[in-house]
Amino acid sequence: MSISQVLFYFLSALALGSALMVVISRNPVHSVLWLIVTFFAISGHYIMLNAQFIGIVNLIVYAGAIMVLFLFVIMLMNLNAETEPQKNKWMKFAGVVSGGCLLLVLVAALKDAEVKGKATQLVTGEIGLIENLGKALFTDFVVPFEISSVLFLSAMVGAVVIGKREPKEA
Amino acid sequence: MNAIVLSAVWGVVMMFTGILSNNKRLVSNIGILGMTALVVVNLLEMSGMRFFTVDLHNMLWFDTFGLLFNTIAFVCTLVYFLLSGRDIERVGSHVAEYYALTFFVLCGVSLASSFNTLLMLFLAIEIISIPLYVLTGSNKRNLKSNEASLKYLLMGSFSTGLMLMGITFIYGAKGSFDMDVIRMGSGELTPLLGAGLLLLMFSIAFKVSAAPFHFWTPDVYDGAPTVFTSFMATVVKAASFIAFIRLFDYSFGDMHKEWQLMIAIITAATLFIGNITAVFQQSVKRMLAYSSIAQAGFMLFALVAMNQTAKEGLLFYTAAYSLATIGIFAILIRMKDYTFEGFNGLAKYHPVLAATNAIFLFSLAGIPATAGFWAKYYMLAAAVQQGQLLWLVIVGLVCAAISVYYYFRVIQAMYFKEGDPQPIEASPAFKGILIGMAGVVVVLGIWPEWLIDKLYFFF
Amino acid sequence: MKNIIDLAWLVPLFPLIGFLVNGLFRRQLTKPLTAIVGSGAVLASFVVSVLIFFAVKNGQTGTVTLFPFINVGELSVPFAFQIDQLSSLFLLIITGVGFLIHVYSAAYMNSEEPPHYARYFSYLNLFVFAMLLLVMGANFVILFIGWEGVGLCSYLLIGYWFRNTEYNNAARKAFIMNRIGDVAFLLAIFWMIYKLGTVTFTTADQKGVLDLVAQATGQLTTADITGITLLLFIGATGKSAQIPLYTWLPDAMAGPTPVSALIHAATMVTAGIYMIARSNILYTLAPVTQGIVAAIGLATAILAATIALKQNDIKKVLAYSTVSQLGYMFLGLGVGAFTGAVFHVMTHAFFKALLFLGAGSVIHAMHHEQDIRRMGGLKRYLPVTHITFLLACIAIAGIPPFSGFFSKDEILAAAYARNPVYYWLGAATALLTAFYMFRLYATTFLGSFRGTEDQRHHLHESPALMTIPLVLLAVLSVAGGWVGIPEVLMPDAHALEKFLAPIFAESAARTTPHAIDHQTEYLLMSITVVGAAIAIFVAAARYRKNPELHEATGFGKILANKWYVDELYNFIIVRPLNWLSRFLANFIERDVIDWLVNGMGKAVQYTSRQVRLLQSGQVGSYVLLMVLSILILVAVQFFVKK
Amino acid sequence: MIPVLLIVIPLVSGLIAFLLKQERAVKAWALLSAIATLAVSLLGLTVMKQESWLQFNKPWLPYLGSNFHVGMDGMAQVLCLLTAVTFPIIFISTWNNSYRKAHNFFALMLLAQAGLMGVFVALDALLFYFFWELALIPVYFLSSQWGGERRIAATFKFFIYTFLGSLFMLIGIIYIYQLTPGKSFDIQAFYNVNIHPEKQDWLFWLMLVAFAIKMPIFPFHTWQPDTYEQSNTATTMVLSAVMVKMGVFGILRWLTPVVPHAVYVHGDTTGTFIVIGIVYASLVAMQQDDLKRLVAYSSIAHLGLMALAIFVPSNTGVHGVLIQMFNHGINILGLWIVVELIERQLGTRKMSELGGLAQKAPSLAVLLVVVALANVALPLTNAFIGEFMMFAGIFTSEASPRYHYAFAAVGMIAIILSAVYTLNMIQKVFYGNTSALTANALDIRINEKLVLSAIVVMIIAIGVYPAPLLEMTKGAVDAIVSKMILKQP
Amino acid sequence: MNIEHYIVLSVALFCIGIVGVLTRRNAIIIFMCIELMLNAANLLLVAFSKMHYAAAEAGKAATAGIDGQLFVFFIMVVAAAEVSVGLAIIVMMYRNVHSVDVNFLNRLKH
Repeated sequence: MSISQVLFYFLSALALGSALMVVISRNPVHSVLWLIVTFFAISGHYIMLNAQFIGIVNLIVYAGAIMVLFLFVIMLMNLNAETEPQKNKWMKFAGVVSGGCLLLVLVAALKDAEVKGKATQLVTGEIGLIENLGKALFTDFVVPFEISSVLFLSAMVGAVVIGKREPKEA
Repeated sequence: MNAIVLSAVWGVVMMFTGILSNNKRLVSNIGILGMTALVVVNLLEMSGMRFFTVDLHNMLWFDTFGLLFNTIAFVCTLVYFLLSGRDIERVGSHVAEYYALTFFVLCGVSLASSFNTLLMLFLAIEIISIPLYVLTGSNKRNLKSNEASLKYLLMGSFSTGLMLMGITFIYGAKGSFDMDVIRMGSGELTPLLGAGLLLLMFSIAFKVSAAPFHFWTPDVYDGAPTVFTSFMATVVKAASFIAFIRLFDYSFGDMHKEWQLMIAIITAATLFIGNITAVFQQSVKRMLAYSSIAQAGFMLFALVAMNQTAKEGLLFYTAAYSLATIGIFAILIRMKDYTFEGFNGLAKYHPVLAATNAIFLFSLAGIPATAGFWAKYYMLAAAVQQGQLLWLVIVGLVCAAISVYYYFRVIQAMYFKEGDPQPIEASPAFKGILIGMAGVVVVLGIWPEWLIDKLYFFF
Repeated sequence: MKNIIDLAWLVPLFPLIGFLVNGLFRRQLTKPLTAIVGSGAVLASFVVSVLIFFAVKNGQTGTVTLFPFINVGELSVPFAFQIDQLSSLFLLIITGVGFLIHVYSAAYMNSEEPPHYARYFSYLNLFVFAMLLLVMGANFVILFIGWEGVGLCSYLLIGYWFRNTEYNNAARKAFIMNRIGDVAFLLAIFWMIYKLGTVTFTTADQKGVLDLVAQATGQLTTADITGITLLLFIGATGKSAQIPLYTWLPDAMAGPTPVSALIHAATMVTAGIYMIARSNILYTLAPVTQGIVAAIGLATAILAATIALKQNDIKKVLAYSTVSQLGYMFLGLGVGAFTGAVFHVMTHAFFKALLFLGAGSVIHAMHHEQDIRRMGGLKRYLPVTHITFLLACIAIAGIPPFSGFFSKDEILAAAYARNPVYYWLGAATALLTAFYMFRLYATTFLGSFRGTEDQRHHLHESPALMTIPLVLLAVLSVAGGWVGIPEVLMPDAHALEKFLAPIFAESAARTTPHAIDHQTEYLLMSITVVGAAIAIFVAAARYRKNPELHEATGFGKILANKWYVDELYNFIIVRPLNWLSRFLANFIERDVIDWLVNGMGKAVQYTSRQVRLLQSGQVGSYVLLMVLSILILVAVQFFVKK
Repeated sequence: MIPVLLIVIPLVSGLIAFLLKQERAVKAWALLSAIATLAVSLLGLTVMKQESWLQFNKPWLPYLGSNFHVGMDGMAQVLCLLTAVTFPIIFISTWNNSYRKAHNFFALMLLAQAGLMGVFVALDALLFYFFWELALIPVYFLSSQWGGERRIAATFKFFIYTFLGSLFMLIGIIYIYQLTPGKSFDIQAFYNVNIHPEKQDWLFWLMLVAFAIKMPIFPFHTWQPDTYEQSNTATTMVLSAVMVKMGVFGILRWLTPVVPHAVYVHGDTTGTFIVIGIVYASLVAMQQDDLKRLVAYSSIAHLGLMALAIFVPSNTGVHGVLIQMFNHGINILGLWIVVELIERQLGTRKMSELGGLAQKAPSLAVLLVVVALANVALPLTNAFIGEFMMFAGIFTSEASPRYHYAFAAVGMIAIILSAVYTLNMIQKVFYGNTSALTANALDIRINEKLVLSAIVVMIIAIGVYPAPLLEMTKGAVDAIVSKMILKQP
Repeated sequence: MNIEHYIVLSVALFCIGIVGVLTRRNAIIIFMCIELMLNAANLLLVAFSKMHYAAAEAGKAATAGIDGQLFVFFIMVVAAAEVSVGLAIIVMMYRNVHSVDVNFLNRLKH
């Protein structure tokens, strides 16, 4: 077993474990923290795949910005374990079982995937580098890039509309 | 391209209008102006006049089908603005932002009708969805609105997750997001491709509110401010359908046989759930939500059949359905009581509203001499033409008959029951537009080719 | 005057005009005018009929086609009249007797209000019209038109006093029972159309039904002929009141008495005999049917005669007597004595009309009292009525040289020739006939008056308008039989047989005559005559002194209750049918079919109520359902579909 | 041009009628329009009976292969005449009725007439379907808005029922359209497409449902008594006199010639059902107390007979059907007028509450009796001709060599039963003694007398001299029959 | 590493996300679980991107697979936008009802 394999399994286990903890943790703050751990593990995978840019962006945007945002909101609301009423046991059970079944079904369906046996290039490969990506982004992908600005704009407007307090009389 | 750019730009214009002016009417009028401009530039593009020549890298591809749909969507929205502009002003204090968001949605709509890569599809769907989450929740003090917004957000994001996973699988199988590439060499549905296709199908089924992914629809349509429900249920849903058929026709059309059964099951379920559940509703608004699911069921016939008739029909269906629904909502918005009883005796006090409403309902029910008949005709014809799955056609028929039940309940209430007079604000212009729409519905009901011809011979 | 036959359409036209005039202007016309129009129309017909008769006697026969009636690809039915010996004879009877009865009615119905009086006459004229169509029709369809038409008039006239529910019921019963027969008749017509493509009796090019049958071209098998004749016969049992469809006739006495005389004695009820006589060749070729006809006729004759023994309503007695005599006629038809049957129709028309009119006169005098137990001794008060009634009774009893003797004798002789059992039963019936007729006569006219004082006070002979027809009919009843004096009594004197010979020629050619020697015939005659005479004396003697005033008991009760046939029919047909109808209307219709249809709607509603619960309002369950659906759909796609 | 006028006159005048607010004006207008239509219809029968006048074909939806193709053959002539005759009769006979929102009422009536005319003259399947549905809508409004207490529910049942049926037909039409060589909805294309026998099978059932519901054929009939009972009488007249004929017409025009093989193969099965239905409806009719329901069930039996004559076909039988459609329309109109008169005057339709009307309303009684006799198909009334021919046709049909006797014989039970319930009705309503309700009844008014007399005259005239009617339909019958399979090949 | 490892890993993460959505009632947690689902997709996309790159490198297209990684970038963009709107909505709801329990609001049903 090569080092990359070891790393792979370690990161995978970490990702899965912490993802599970996200779901299991009663305290929302813990969930957020576990999610951040998951993101770190995933970023590890990215790095291992030599997708450095994505790995870094993942850390900065997700773990750094989005999760912090979540954390802020949770703190703002002062949520803790007790504030979340527990779901009906049967619902939980059903949720877990159906999620598990879905996993089984998908894995069973994909076990003979047409790409089976193809290797992913680890560690090497240039495409994940910021230079290549940047070039592509501003040449071939400039249209979606511009379009995504509309998305941002609308999200911004939306957040303002929702977030701003209504005047009294409304 | 004209439309995409202009709608995005006009969204920004609307934002600034909001900053610069507090006059709601002015905002509305600018919105209407923008909408008119949008229609015009889109028509210009149809006639070959493109303002922007950008290297799109094959990410967008404009054809008559998409452009004609855009025209339909924009015209519907224009009518919607004209009819319900007043009511948008009443939702909250951010009128300009509502208009801006609507324009952004329209940008997404035009993307949805012209994407040529899964990336653009994804963006289009998101550009449509995100403003809608906001619009749904725009009545901030109203708990129903809040609830609807939250539900929509959570389930919408969930379906985004599904879609992304689906896109990923397809990417894994094909190595590209480009629809032309995906299309090449297809024939057999391999596991990865199959899983991706299914997940994509489910997520778009969610967007078009097809059962069993429809659960958000009744609650969201019910909870959202009625004006926005009108928009969501018509233009937006139609756009999702266009995206649906565009994707599945261009990319997966060759392996239609492989997934036909899936879509048939979904269609049957949608028809069943939509129609059956609508029967019991007490609120017309909620009934219309279920009716929109039911209508989606009929539109799904286009995907089941997947032939030229189906595509033409879908286009026609979107027009017929949107016009009628916008009309009904425009009237509904101004009513106090959304229950069926609220419509009692409407014909006596507001004959014009009742008559136009009746025509719209006829159209939804698919009565001949209204556009709705041809819509259903095309769908059924496409399915029959396709030759298989006649059981589905029969299910469709039975459901169409059931749909008459709940649509005609409104008519019964309006015409055959006694009710108290209620003040409904209806200016002559409002009535005039309604009559005009009803006229269009009838004209389309008698000469459907007038619209469908445009697909082939524009100018 | 060259060819009166071409003017044959005048015959039905006059009554039709009379009907229209009286019917449309019933409020404007005065009673005398109404009576003149009504009677005059029939008189005019009679005149034309007489002319036609003589033309026919001179050998002029033929068909008159008025216009195409039903003329489509495969079927051509012209509206045409056939004038030949048979129809011309019937024309005479119908218009002649009809005219007398119209005249009689003018007085008899005088107490009615003008509009109703006019209604009465218009119905009567309509009846004559329909009856004329029946006998003049040149094909089975026109015959059928008349056939149903007379049924309709019978219905209208029985229910003439429409305020009385009983009468209405009687009318309805008559119509419906007739209809049952009519349906069989129609089926026979269709059968002919099916096999022969025509319903015309005879045509110039020998393509009519009767021609084709006579030519035996092979289009009709024996089974076909038997089937057709049986169906026709069922039709005849309805119209001519034979078993099993006879029960309407006694009830039909609810109508005004002249109506009973005209329709339910003289003319309409003999339509069946006419029809079978008309299609005699068919019957000759269907021996099985003939046997059935004879048997049914005989059975009806006996059954009705026994019932008549114990009836106390003057008209009911006559009604059963009519049924019985009709049975005789069918016996005649069944044994191949077609002439005899027609002959009996004729004589029966005379004396039975007379009997009814006489009874009418009595009823008139008794102020609508019909129960003979409350009469008696009317001889003194109603001399003309009495004499004519007596003559008629003798005639029907079959005492020579009254008309009834000759016709009855001819039938009985033929019956003996075919099968002596027929004869003995027939003779017994004749005996019964004599008995109950004289029971009636004696109870009514002899003895002492048993009615109320009030009735006695008002007793008076009927007006001349009523008695003149009585007298004329009496003359006919006495002398009418002389046209058919049998060979044994006076050689070559059977004018009627010669006259009708062309009609029955084909049948005659196909039957080997069962000639019975003169001695036997004398013996048979004397047996019946002596028997009848004894019966007359016994009856007259017995009932002059001791009329039956009490309810019958024992076997008599069964007879008085008409063998309980009505009850039987009620039990096996009417009640089950009603039950079935109620079951269908109340259960199948409402609780099965409509329940199913409404159930669909309800099921949709119910499903709706259940399915909407899926929409629980909770995101969690929505997502769960979505995931489950994904699970199922993916599983189907990947693992089930293949 | 004639068929176009027949559609356009009522259509346009109907739309105008919406705008007339005065009741008298709108009544007069409607009557005027109806009479104009009748005049045009008569013109088409007499002066302008050349093909060029009776045919009209202009592109409508060229891309779909559908034309605005209307034309009249004998069958269409008869039914258009019936439609054209019906409406003036309705308007005159109900002249004294006053309606809430009369302008709407008469406008809808005229629109219904336009739709019905369209159904009968359409020679293009899509156009046919279009009118088929369009005729339904005004009638839906008419009977929902003006009628008995349960009218809304009853009409709704009727509407959904027939709507479902016609959707099935639509599928059938579309399917056949797919099979036509040039993708055309034209009737000739439909006639010329040779459909594989197996496909004919289910196409037959699919399309039959629509017609069966409309006629209605047992067991699809339960909407009818309810609807007739609950609708206002004018609408009931439209429904029963003309609208149910759409079913018969549809079968003759669009079913038998298109899927002859299936019609032949399933003739016995269908025939059995129909024959059961005939007897069934007659038996049920015997139990009805409500006049409208009685007439409704009687109508089911009569229509069933027409259907039987089609499914156990022969030239004579089909010819009978064609003229019987007209006759039945006339007769039932007469019955309805009487029912309407009784109901309006006495406020009830229950036979058990009536009686003795003949004393009070002799003219009415006489006229009703004639109409009722036509209802039982007495000779010399129009119905006799039709029923005689139909039964003769059924009996002689070689399409059902085994059962034709039985079909005719069992079917004829209905003739007896019809006498039972019809006479029962006459007796209960008109004879006997007056009841509390009828004691003060009045006789009919002049306008009612006029229309009833007109009906009676028609009944008798056709009954005595049917030749013109037979002649008129001859060509159509031959055309229809030539496309059917009449005997085992 | 062979691609199927990544597939299994991603699918597992995806399903964990789904289970989270199914079992939790806190809107924020649910939202986070959805983010987890998105990240599963991202991971797989990158893996595929590298797989395609590896497969294509033997050939000529040196940029094969780059679109996969760019897609991930766009997903992040969208996710960020979605989160901003989403959290705004959740906060709005919290302001109104002082709860983030998704089951708390269920006026809209049936």
